[in-house]
Amino acid sequence: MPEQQPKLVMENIVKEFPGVKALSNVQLSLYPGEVHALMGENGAGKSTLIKVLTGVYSIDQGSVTLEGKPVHINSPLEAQENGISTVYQEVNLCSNLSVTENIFIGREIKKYGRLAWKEMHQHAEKLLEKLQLKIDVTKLLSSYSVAIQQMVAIARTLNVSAKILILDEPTSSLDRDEVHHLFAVIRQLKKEGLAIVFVSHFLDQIYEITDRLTVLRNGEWIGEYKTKEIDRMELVSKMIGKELQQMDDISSKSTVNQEKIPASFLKADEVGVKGKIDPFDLEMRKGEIVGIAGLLGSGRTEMARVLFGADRADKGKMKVDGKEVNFSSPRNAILKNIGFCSENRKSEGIIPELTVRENMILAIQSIYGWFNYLSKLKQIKIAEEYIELLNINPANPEHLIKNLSGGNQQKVMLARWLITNPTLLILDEPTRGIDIGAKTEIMKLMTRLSKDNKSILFISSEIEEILRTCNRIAVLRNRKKVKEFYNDKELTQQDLMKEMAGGM
Amino acid sequence: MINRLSLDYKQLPLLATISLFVLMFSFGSLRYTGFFSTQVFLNLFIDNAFLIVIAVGMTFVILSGGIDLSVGSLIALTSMVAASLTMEAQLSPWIVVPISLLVGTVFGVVQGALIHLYNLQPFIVTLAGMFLARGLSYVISVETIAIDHPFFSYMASIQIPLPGDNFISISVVIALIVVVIAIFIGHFTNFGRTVYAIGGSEQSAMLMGLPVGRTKILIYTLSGFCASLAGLIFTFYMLSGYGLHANGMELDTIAAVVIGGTLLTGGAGYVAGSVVGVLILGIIQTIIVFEGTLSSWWTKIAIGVLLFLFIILHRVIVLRSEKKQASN
Amino acid sequence: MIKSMLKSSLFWPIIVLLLILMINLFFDSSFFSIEVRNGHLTGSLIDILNRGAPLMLISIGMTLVIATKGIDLSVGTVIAMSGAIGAMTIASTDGTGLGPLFMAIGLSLLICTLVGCWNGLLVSRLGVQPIVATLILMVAGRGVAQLITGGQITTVYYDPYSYIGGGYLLALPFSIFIVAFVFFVAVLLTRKTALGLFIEAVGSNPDASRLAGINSKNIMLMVYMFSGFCAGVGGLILSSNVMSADGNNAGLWFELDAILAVVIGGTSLMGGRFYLMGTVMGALIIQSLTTTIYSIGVPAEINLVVKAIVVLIVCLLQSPEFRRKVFGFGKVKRSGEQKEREGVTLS
Amino acid sequence: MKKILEAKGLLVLLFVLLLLLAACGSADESGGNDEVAGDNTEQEEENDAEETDSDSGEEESNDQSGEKLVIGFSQVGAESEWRTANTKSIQDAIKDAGHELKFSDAQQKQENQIKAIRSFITQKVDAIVFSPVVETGFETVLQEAKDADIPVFLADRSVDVEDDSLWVTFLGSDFVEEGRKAGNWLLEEMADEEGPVNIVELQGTVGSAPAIDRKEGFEEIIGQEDKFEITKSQTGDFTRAKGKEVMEAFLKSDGENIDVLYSHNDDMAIGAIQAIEEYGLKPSEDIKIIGVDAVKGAFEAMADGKMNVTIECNPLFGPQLVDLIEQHFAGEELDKRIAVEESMYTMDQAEELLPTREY
Repeated sequence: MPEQQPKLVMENIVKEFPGVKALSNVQLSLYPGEVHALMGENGAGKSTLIKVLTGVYSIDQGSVTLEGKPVHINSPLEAQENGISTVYQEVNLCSNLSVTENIFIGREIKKYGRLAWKEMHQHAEKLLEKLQLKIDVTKLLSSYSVAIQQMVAIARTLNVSAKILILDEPTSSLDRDEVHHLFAVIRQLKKEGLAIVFVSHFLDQIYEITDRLTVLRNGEWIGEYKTKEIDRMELVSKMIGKELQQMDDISSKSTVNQEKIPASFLKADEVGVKGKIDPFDLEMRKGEIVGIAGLLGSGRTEMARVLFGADRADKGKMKVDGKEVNFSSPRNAILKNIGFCSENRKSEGIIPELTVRENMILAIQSIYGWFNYLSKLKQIKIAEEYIELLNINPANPEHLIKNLSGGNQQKVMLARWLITNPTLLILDEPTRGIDIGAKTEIMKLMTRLSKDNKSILFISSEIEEILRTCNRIAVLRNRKKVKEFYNDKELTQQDLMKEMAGGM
Repeated sequence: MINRLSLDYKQLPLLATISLFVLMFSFGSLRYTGFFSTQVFLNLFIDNAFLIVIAVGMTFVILSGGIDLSVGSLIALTSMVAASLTMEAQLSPWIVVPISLLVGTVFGVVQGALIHLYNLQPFIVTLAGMFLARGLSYVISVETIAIDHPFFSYMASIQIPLPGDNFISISVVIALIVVVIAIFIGHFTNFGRTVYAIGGSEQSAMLMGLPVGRTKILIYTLSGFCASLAGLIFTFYMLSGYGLHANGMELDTIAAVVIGGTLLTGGAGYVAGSVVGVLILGIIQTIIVFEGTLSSWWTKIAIGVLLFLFIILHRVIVLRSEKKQASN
Repeated sequence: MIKSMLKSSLFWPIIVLLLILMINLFFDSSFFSIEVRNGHLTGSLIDILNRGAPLMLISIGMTLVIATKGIDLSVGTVIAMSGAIGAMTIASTDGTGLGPLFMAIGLSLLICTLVGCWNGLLVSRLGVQPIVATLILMVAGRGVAQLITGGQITTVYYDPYSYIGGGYLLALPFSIFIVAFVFFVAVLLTRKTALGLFIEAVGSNPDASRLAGINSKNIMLMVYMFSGFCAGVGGLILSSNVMSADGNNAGLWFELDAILAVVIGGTSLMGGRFYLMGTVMGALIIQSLTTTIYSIGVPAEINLVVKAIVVLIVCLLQSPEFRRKVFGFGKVKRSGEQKEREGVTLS
Repeated sequence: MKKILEAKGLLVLLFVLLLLLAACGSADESGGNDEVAGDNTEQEEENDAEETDSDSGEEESNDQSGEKLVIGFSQVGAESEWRTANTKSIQDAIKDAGHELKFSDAQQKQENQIKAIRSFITQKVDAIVFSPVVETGFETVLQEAKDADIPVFLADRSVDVEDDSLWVTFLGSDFVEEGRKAGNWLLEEMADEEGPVNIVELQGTVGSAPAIDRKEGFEEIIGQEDKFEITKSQTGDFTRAKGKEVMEAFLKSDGENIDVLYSHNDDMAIGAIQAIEEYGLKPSEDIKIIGVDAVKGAFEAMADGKMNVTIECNPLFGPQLVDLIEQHFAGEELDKRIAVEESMYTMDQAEELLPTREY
């Protein structure tokens, strides 16, 4: 492949934001018919690089050559005109438009000067069939799940005669089958001669689908490798910049002494919300990590939300510390020492206009109430403490959180809850979309908390993580709790997956 | 393939608005003699033709998540320009009409450009536009300028007969043509769909490579043009130019668009809904006139109460559909 | 040093305010002079403060509403209602002693706060968009005010009432003290307690705030009540000033002036960060502009044109894009990028 | 099946809303009654009018006999004390004469007024009374009224229409004349003064007919002598608050030089008086004050010696108007222009007249 002329060459790219050097001297070359992975921790500059390539940001220095000709891409529109299409990490479509419109908007099919809806609907159905998706394309995008929305976003890019396709974490909200479909499509597109940039935190997927990879770290270019020629440990160490041993620090199985049943903290008895989660029983004990395994849409987030009072239970009883409670708002739950880190960081987590410090102290302050205002000095002290503890970058408590990378925002969210010192901490996909280093830190933190006699409810798409950290594991399927396992030596990934998939 | 008859939840507010109009009309017909006639219905169009036109422009602005407060003042400015050019400069209507239409259009372009290029908030820019347009019409003249010109008189007085002794004015025809064109623009051009997309999420629209900036400027241009056209219709209706014309009409327009089911947050709504919204405002006034004994303050309170009921109804519909969607 | 001054949200409003005052000085050399007359300090500057008192009050209330991503269009009619209630209360009593005064103040402030409460309930509990929710009262409220006064201009024959808007304390107009007090209370509540943080959090991301345990509904309810209260005080000052209640005209277009003052002061209509001091500056800019127009004899018909131009200039000066393009501060960046970086979703 | 249920739910909802509408319709009515109830005797008549409203089918047959007329009245709005007094006078006069009233308030908007008149035409009223918001732009709708054979009476303000067959008569004040009266009073008062006499003027709402005409009439008279000069002129929007604020600004810029204040209405003058007092001057002595309208507040001010003169602009011409309408239906020819009886009141008369003022 490398003997061919590269489709795209980016050389010595520099991009600065006020106070931050997001990219310095970064290189990237793409060849037709290859899948190229962009690797790096959060904040390494992957997203920035993609945004530079797609014209969202302008570059401060460096050159971009497309098919041998230097180009200046100044807007997403120009990028598309140059054959560069992108599917972003957070679905960036218009949920108030129909599926067809989302696929075609900007390059609609016209007939006699008007939009030809019938043709577009048919075409959209065909495109989605390619992704093995059969849905009513006239319905609003918002009436479909995130996974389907992601597929629509991919279908949108398939519709253009793209030369370069950028997939920015396309798989993070897809389940196994959907990933399979996607890979099939990627292989097909590869055969057609497209250059594909693929970003993912799942190493398995990187090794399965990509040909070459570029590693970035802290905005700097580390190197370009053939996927086959670099092994996992080496890759990871390139990404995080040190030899990796911490991974093994986490005990491979539960640490809690199971002979003595720990004190119960929260007990849910036939709790359910109509249309969201069927009535379920769940007991959370102090010092225990309980995992929830289930596919997207299995009701795992809904379960977390009802335990936290974000959705109001319309059935069943809940007891905290033996006393019956009825959470009508998250506030009730927080006052009972429960914390909840939402999977939806952007819309339900961060307060974009506020600083890192203010974001961190928000929950503890809401417990204290208005009048008991933490002095600014105290706030800064707390913020600095957690910035160090969680290794948040940049380490400035007065930085606006919206200017932080996704992974660092996630750490701030964790800090917000750790500060409240909750007895039960509900973590909904805390490791999604963040790098291995941070993942490891988060899991270490969970173990430490459980040793502190805290109780943790851990939701993750990665079964391996759940198996490694949890004492007990509840499996959800179709908005229903179907099984609960003790995580003993015999339990394997296969056991869990069987329950998650069901009927096997 | 697609079940066209099924009730899509996004159309429910529109359906509710239409049903409410029908109900109010029947309510009036039962209560007052002489209410139930085609002419009463047609008068709603004759008396509100200008409001329909600005509501159409405003619908696009609100669909994109913006707002345009300058439309009422632009009507006054247009009427003033038309009147002074006709009466004082003695120009032919062939020159006056295009110039008048240009006034609002230019205003719209400038407002749109300020909003887009300097990232200013539409509320403030169009508020300044509102002051400016009204101020400029005072600068032309503080007095009303009566128009005495065959063309304007003809446009004002011509009645297009309809079967059954009824008639409509030429303004109604213009307004209906505008509505048809607007529906076409909204649903069958890429400009229209881009407006919806911007209203849904401006950031997404930009990342999808849509011409966000150009479209935004165009939206305000369109609204300015509609305001000018409405200003001309208003001039036909009043046969005069006056700086106090259409005072506060921007709020009537926004109320009509909201009653018509368009969300002020953008992204959802229909041009047709706004037309029904205008008709509902019209019918409230008609009922109050037929009632004939209400003091002016009761008019205001009644409109407030009705606005409240509409909003509650819309909330109920939206909440229900959200629930329904959640349970799917 | 200069750079941090330029960055401050107060910089441009202050410059514009000074500019307007300078223009006055040019036309009238005694503009800045303050003299003692009848034991009261008088002078144009005092006058601007005194006349601007209602607008400052209402803008302070409006700032907090706008910080929660809301807007309160009803303040103009609340002013009319407040004056009407105050005047009618006094008219219905015998008018001796201080009893009627406190009754009038108490009753009208109570009702105005309740009106704010109604707005707040619609916005926070029913989830109605603020602009629509307050539009209801903007329309109906004036009708109510007219209903209370029977459409008449009701004159108050009760001297203590004039103290609210026309009295003097320590040689300064009493209304200035009212504004100072409300401003002080607002600053104290928002900066010395966590209320300000909560308001900014709710305005910036309501869902996330709820999940962080903030009772965002109550916060919203409270800011609308506060806005109603401020408008009530402003209405009393205005009504006391002319010793009458006018349901038709009192407070007409005040909502727009108040919103302008807030925006000129640097608070974004998109919610989030708010600047009370900036708002006060904004209100003063608007008031000194009005006074300037009156005193240097700008023809009545171009008042609005002048106002529009000043508003545009202030807003443009505050736009980072404009400053970069015109003055060349920093690098020229496209507005699209700016928006993307700030994560603004204009919806 | 589910869809049908949904639709049903919606229907129920709409039905409830209809009920609410009906309820609030009647609530408004009863509210309207309450409002009038405050004014003692009228309540019963109001009720009568409404009862007949419900079976007006029978009434209509009686129309031509001249017994009972249905009169549509479109008022400008409720923008001032003067206006509400005017509205009440006309409403009461029509009801007292036993006619049925259809009242509509245009809220200062011409378009509302045109709508109201058009609606009167579709309701087939016997006569239309209206006070135009502005002078121009009523040709079309007046023509429609003429085509429908409905006589139109103009009250208070006139229209600028060439074809005077479109209306029966115009009964109202002459604003230019009011301005002249004000000017003449000043001419006399200042006859001995050397001059220059510096006048400040508080204008009404920019563009409104009274503001334009009162300014014109006043300037016409004082223009006769060179010693008069209008040094400042600014709008006070006809309101007290604005009047006071503008006067303050005037005083600030050249307080010592102001000899006369001419205000286009009494409300602004009253506001200005407060400003003058606060500034430390004596109204009516240091500064002569001329107002227009002759509202009660002006009499009170004059009685206190704070105001010199007010030119009457009489709103209480309801009975005169009803007489004219009845004369018209009796077949009499009416003049196209009938003036309302008005005079001018000075400080000396104020005290004795104060108790007799109704508005």
